[in-house]
Amino acid sequence: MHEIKTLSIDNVMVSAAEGTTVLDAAREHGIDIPTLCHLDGLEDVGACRLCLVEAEGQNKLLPACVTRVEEGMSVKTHSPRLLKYRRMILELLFSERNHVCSVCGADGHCELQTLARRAGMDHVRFDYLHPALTLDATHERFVLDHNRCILCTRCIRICDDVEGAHTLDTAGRACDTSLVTDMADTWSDARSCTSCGKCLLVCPTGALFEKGSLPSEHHGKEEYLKYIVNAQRKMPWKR
Amino acid sequence: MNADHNSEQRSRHKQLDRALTRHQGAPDALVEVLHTAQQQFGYLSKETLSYIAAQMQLPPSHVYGVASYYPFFRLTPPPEREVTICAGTACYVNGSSRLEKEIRAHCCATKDPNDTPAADIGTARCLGACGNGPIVRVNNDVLLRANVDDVNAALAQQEEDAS
Amino acid sequence: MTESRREIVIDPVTRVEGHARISIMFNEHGRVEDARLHVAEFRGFEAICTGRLIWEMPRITSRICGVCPVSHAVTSAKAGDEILAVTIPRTAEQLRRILVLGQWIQSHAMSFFHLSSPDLLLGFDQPAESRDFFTVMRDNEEFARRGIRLRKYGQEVISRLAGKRIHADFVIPGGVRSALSEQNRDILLDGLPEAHSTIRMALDFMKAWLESPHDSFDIMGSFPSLSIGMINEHEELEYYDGTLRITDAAGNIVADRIDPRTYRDFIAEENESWSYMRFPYYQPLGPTRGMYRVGPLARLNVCARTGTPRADAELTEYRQRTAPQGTAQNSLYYHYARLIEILFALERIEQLLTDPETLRSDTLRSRAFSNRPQGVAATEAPRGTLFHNFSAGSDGVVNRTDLLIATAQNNLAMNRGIRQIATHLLDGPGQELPESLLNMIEAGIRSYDPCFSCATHALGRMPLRVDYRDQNGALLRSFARKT
Amino acid sequence: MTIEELYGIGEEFRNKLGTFRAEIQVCGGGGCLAAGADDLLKNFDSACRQHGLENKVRVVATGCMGLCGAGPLVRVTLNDVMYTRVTPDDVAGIVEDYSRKLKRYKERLLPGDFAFYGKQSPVVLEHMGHIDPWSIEDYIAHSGYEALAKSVTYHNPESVILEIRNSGLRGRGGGGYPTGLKWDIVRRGPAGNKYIVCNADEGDPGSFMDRAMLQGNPHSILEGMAIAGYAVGAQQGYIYVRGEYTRAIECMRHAIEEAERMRLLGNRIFESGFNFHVDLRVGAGAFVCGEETALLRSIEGLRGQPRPRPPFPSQSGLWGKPTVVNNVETIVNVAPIVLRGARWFSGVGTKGSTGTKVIALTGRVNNTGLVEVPMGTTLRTIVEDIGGGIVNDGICKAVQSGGPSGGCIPAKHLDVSYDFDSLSSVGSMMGSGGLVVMDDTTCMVDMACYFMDFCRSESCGKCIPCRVGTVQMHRLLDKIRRGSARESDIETLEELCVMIKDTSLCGLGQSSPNPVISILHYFRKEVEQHVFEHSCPAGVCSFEDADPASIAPPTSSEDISHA
Repeated sequence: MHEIKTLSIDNVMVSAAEGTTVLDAAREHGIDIPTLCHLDGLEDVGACRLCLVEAEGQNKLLPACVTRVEEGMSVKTHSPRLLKYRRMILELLFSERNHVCSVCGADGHCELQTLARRAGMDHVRFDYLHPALTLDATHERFVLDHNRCILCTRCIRICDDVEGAHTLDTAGRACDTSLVTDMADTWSDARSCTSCGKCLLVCPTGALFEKGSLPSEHHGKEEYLKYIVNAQRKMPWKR
Repeated sequence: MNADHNSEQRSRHKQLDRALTRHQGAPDALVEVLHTAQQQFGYLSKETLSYIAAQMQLPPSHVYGVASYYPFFRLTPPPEREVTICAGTACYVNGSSRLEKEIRAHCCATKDPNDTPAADIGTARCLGACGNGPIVRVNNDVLLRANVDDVNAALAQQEEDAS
Repeated sequence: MTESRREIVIDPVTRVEGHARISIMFNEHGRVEDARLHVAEFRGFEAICTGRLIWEMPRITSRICGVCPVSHAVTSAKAGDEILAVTIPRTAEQLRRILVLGQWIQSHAMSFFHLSSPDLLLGFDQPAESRDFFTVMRDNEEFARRGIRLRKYGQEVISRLAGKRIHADFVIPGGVRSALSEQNRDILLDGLPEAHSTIRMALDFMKAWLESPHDSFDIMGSFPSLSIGMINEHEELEYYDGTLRITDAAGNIVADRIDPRTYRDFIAEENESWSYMRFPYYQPLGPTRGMYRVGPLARLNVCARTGTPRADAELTEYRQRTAPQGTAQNSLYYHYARLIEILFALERIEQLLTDPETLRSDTLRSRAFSNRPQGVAATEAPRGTLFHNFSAGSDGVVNRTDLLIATAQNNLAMNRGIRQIATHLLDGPGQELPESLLNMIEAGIRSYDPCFSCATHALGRMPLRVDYRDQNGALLRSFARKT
Repeated sequence: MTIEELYGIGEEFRNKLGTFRAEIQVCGGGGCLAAGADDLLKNFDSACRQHGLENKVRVVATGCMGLCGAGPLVRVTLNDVMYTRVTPDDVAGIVEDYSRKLKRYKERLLPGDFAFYGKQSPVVLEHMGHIDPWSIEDYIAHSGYEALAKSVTYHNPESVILEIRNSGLRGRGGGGYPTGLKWDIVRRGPAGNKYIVCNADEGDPGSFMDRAMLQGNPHSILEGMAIAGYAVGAQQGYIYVRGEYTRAIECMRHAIEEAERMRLLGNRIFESGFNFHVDLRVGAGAFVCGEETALLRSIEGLRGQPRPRPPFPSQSGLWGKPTVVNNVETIVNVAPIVLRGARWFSGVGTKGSTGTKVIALTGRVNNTGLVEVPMGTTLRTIVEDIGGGIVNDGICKAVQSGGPSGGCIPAKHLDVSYDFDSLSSVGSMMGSGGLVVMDDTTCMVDMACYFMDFCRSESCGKCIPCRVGTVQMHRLLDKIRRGSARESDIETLEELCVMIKDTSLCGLGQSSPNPVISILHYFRKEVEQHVFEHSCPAGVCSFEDADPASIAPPTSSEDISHA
């Protein structure tokens, strides 16, 4: 049996089973910590750094998505410093590629946009980097728009872990990191792709969407992920 | 000539296959296999990478992702002649960036602007001879405390040796 | 210092998207040689569209303008229909039509009431400080209030259909994204009577204004040009899908039943280094004789009738008042024509809203992928014929974009109008710059309701800068009019 | 192999060496090789044969002798003299000299009291530059593998770890984590496979000590790894070497084969129950693979990207097993500690930083090369005595320690002692031991820009602060360098520094702003001169995009009196 740990999050005493992440414990108690790379059902990578929290007695900020609860822990999730950092991280994301909400088809249904709005990000103080990126619409049904990709790798993880195809991966590195389908050829050439469309369901922005529509037309389906994962892993009907 | 070329290719493939067999069933050997392939072919073409992916039963995107992650791996054929300026800290402090500009301006430029330049000019992180900067590598020759004239002389010398 | 060539530059310091500047060039005799409207508007949209999907075009091109986004969106969607090679469901077409008409109402109402009524009500000579819509509101409260409400009705049409007043993702290649509810239909029908009474009031005002004498009326852009506009198969005023007709100043048909898709065959363009805007002209007649106007004035010139009863009655009266022979050729008549078009729009909207087909929700969109390499479409935007031309690959990615916008098509005529005003007022050596010149030039441009008007004239006052330069281009003196 | 046999091999080799009258040692370090040491070796060989000395003089290529800037270096053991910048023309003179004991050849002779060597106290580099790295016997003849033999034969793992803990040895790769503690965690980890990983992915530009050790004394690394393996209960070790170090890889491969042949690696080492194997893994040029979690992923054949810690590799490392990751220098320190004892080791250096440190001394000093000093030596001693002062009698402006993760220490702090804590107290760090000396020809803004350029292109791309933040920092610095920056850009730069430091995923991202932070702290005036005056005291920056308006407040050139 898992031991129960008691800790405080934003001065609220909460309890959670051993092994629970700080993020889950917080969300269970209605405390919202912003995330981009995290998605229930997928393995966490701790890469987006939005869920960083302060823990008393620790110099380093901890990513809530991979930090396990500990007895007596005292966590702050919304200190002025954290709010400032989150805003800057969002600004950096907006500066990195061509996220122009006004012409983006995901406008209004984009997690990045929502987080920025919530963080009060009314402008970006950094230079926009304007990389010349392409849009791959060669797949019969799906579109991959590198301009809107924030490299959260959710699609890669669902493709690998849930669908088991591993069509998607990251290539290159540093600011030149990009999504690839198979051998970096066009998506239509990616023979490993099963056209299952799960990657579209988990994309937080307008980077992956269905052809013939706008990204905003198939938003809000990520909760299906939980059912798929549950069905695949636990097979509740096979008792 | 053609037959030679083919047999050479075959022997290279054999080397690659040997490396693949040696690491049979060990997905962690990917970086090692890529090293072998690059040694044999000079670079990692998509065909080579696809072959490795198929043989190691790894997803193509994973193989490409790993190969493209490491700067040491070339995904395009290496240039015939290469001038590499060390951009390590020690060389930088000793003026490697100025030297790079000079080399770009005064070396390897052919008289006819339509001709391809005589060599590809690039920089490397650290050539590991930091006591003697700035360092320039002209193909396989390493020049210490290099200047533009040294580079031109080395290029000319190599041209002569080749012909 | 000898009296030399000088150049006066009127430079409204404005927001970048609507930055226009006027310069008047004098020759060495101090006579007006030329007048130019410099539009420093960034024309990057063709580059922005390229590389994007055809389904995104309505959303992207609607960003070209905050006043007429619907026209761009609908035109792009139509071009998209061409690339998908689909015929869109009838309901979708009707909804798109209503949307375009709503756009006409709100844009025309704003042009007339908000922007131009100060000129008409208060006169071109009124000091700029008080020649604005706020003065109109103070002195003619009812007139202003009803004008605002008419514009709001136009916006209401758009938002009841699309869910948002501007930049809504409603039209998409293949059709539209949502149906019109019965409830919203009723709300729109309920607003019609008041809109009709407002337009009646405005028409009465316009006619009264025309009947009173105006000194400078004949020099405010009164010159012959061609007219280009869209008509339907019954030669009626058309705005969404029709053929083009070109008439000359005398009313003769120069060309007729032209498929808008062939616009590049008869419209040529000149690029001038001093403006971002292009200078289109009717190619068979060359750049001088081929100058043409588009928009309300031109549309009423080319059609035989509007096709709706009340607007047709007004059109008949309009023709008697403006040009008993030939066609209307004074730019100030744009204002009058605009009012008739609002009336037409109100009548057409009523017809469309009462058609049960409009309310259907089952078939709104024809779904297809890219089936044709090119799609060209035209609609009548409030300011004139708007052409969108996309080429796309089989993946639906746009690889070539060509947009021909109404304001650009009126460019030659606008320059001609400014020259006319300047020549009239400034000819003669050593002329200083009278305030009324600035006012008249503003009004002259404004009759075309060019796209940048919203940015430059929103408060009816143009922050102006005038540079005097010698023949070498060196600055001699500078006038500034503060906001 | 037993411990007696080991002694026998050493004895035999020493006897063989005794038959030579002298040894001519040619430095085979990276710098000297590049300067033509290979050719020299051949020349010496043939010159000796010419004089019939082939059985009297042993000509040998050794590892790095340290004074890299003056290479090629040649040492003659007869009178223990050293020649610098030796050319093929000198060979005849040197050989002739010694064939007749004339001692006349004074050309290029290094004075015996040369401060460069006088102020050093080599432990790690003790035998390097003296022994033949390609000969395992030579290593054994210099007490090689004795520490391993003693550990396996006489000590239990706990006492080996205790010895390392008591020595106070801290990780030499940059982190400074107590080595004994790390080993202890791994030893206490769940039973089963455990691993020893030697981090030889030397990526700091300006550092070359790992390379020198790999190709100068490879067996010292294998021995240290084997002792570590014995201590923590690991049977497998990996050496992760930079792919660019071709000769080091060859040398290391050869050393592993030799050690296996002599059963110093493999099963039942020294007839005990201890088995230990070492494999070489060749890196492929990613700087971030110096970060331990990234390095482990790379060994696993993946993209070498770091992952959040905890869990630490000592808890969950290679394939999820407890893993020791130690830097080359740390590992090479192990055998001397076992042989001479923790007390000896902790007697060297300072209280918090025991032992010695190998430094790659480069930049604008007269003597550049590889240096080993006791911890606590002042920077001034290193720069002025060992380094021989600034070139062209110039003035030291700053020293940069710790590579792209370290900081720039201004000349006024030259009296600070070189140890873990003192360096961080002045805003820098030891890192792997790179020390770049700068004079007034170095522009600090340009330097900051250089380091950010490095960091942005070496970012792995996984976390956003590092991936994009470093790019934006580089842009801001480049703007300052080009003269298009505003005052607010300095503020933004400072905010970015703090943010990247606090939020990046791995140590590399977290430390990437360090050079900039230190430059903004110590050289703020110079930065401001760039921004406000468009002047660069070092004369490096060209202000290509300088906008005069950004200096003075904009004034209207127009008369608007008619307003």
